[in-house]
Amino acid sequence: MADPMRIRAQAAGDKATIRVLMSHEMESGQRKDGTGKTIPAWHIQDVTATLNGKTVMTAEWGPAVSKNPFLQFTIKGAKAGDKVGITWKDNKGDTRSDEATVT
Amino acid sequence: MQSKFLLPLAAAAVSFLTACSTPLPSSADLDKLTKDIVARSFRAEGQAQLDRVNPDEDNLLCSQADQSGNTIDEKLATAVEARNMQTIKAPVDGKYLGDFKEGEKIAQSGSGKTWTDKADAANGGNCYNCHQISKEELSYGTLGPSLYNYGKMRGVANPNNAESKPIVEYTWGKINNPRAYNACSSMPRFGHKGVLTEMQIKHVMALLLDPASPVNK
Amino acid sequence: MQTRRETLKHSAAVASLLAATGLFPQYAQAFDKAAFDAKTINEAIKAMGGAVPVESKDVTITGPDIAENGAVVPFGASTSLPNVKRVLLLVEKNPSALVAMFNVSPEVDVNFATRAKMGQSSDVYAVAITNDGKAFFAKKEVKVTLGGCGG
Amino acid sequence: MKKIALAVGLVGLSAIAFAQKSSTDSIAEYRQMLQDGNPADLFEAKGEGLWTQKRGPKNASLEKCDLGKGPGVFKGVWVELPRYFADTGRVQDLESRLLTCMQELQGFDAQEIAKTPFGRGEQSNVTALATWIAAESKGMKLNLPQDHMEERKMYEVGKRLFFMRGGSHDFACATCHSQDDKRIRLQDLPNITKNPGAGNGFGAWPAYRVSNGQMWGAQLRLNDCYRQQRFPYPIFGSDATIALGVYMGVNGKGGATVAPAIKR
Repeated sequence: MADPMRIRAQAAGDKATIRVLMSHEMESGQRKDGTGKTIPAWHIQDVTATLNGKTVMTAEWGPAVSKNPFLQFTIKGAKAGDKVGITWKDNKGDTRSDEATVT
Repeated sequence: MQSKFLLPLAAAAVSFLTACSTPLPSSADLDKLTKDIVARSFRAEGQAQLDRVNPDEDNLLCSQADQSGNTIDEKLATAVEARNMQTIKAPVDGKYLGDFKEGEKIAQSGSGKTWTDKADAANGGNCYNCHQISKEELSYGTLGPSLYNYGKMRGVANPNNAESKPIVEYTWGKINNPRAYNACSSMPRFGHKGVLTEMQIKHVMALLLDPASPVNK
Repeated sequence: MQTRRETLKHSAAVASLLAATGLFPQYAQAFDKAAFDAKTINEAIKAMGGAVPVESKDVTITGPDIAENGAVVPFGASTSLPNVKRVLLLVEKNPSALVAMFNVSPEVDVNFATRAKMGQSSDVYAVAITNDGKAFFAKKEVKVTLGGCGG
Repeated sequence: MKKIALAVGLVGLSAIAFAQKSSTDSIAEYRQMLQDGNPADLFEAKGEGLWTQKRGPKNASLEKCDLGKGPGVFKGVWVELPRYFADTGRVQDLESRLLTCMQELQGFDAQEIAKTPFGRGEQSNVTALATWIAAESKGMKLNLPQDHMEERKMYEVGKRLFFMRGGSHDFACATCHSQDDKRIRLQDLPNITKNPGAGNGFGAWPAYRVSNGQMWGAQLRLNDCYRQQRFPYPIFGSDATIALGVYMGVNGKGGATVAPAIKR
């Protein structure tokens, strides 16, 4: 199973800044292995962010997002104590969900 | 069981005896200890064989000087330069310059001779690691002097001219074996140590000296 | 200084990048036309009608002028435009240009940051797509350097 | 018309600003942009988990591991490593000491782990542990002990190794790391013979390498230096690597650590 994400959710005023690090190879599909065979693309495809269970953002990613991806965005109206959830799914169907509390 | 991560009690006991206010061993003893440690700390991998941690006389002398913070003794330097000078051979066909475009590729490449490089693959020159060369490449090192306008600044209008001969020959020698000119130069001895082939050195020569090369624009 | 012609070129570039993602059928036709040589770009842009992506100061792309390594290049894409549905990050010279697409909801600011791989120096675009299908973009040129010992 | 003139003026200005900004400034800006969100965090979290997790043939945690300040102490240990350990009779760095603990407490075969390629199997766990332990000393000042004779001898050996020219290219560590304000390509080269270079350089690893997306401990950092130096392969945790660690760390005394850093 994939390693956990690191999610930081910090409230400032009436918004919260969310910073996420995900543990993923993000293989580009452009590289070749030692025998000259192309290493197939393996990357996070879908990202969903929730605030207290309600979806606030979705994203679609290609293989050009860097390895161990970083994502930052801002949720309006989020305050300390709220729960921010992030779920990703990759093109092999592997998925990972983690949650953080806004501080 | 032989394991240096485990507890060899005897070794621990010995160490206690040598602890505290005892003065350090002599420099020669520390040199010997270093040699022993090198012998057990490296293993051969790929083309990087153990002979590479067995430095030649030139390197031994320069390492000692570097470590002491002094420059190498003048007499020794002359001897080092003289014996390195003898390794420099003029090109077999008398032609010093190749293709500057090829030279640029060699200058860009930092590969070659590491344990992850294939022994039969062409080596790079690593030139941009230490030198500015063409103006277009922003990513250049500063360990060596800038080589931008190398030929132009030295007035090389035609590398085949008689008046260009001294600078052409010096440049050839410098790339082949820089320690013929500076006993403890940091630059690799590209020809002498077989890092670059004669043909590759010609290409690098063209990069530096061909008036048509971007270096001399 | 950016000439009108260059602006049009960029619009065409964005249109073709959008089309290449396959996500926006409305740009597919524009892509085909934009693929013509420079002489016909003006006509191609005209033919795009409302679908012409417009460079806009209300869209912002942040990123480094020079990336020390193409494997990780940080970018931010944001806009102050209203009614934005999606924000795209595109690297023109990547094998597939679309890096990431963010679907916006009223609960989030239209301001996203992530990191992209870049195979070589390239123009990078942030494109905001509004609810009515219009596209506005900002462009940034990023130089990718070769670092380290290179071995 | 006026509007256009103004716009042109602005474009002109920014073009000049760009031209005046040196590549070095731009690179500094790039590095700054990466500071927030260092993927080393992911490895740090993993390492923290591994410390308390019961693992290995003995199904034990590492909570009794002595990294130099007594069993179980992990805060502040890293800025005093490498140091002499009486139980093994050796000067050890963080990674080789972790192997001792994994063998003694958890029953792993330290030799086996030492032979495992970086990033694989238990080696990747050692890196994660080292990342977390280094992070627990973040901002503290390097303060390697030099009281024990073995520690002082290792400093002297490290110094000799640092200046040892060899390999196909005649490179020594000192070729790149004994002068101020030099760079290789666009990367600044710390002068490791003194501070601030020694503290900045030594105090930055483990670091996340963006070029390959890997977490590198000090052992791998040195390993790759030797690879680029065209030397043969330094054995994991060997005395040569530890002596160099002592030399760099002692030279860096008083330098504040930034590990785990993010590097090119």
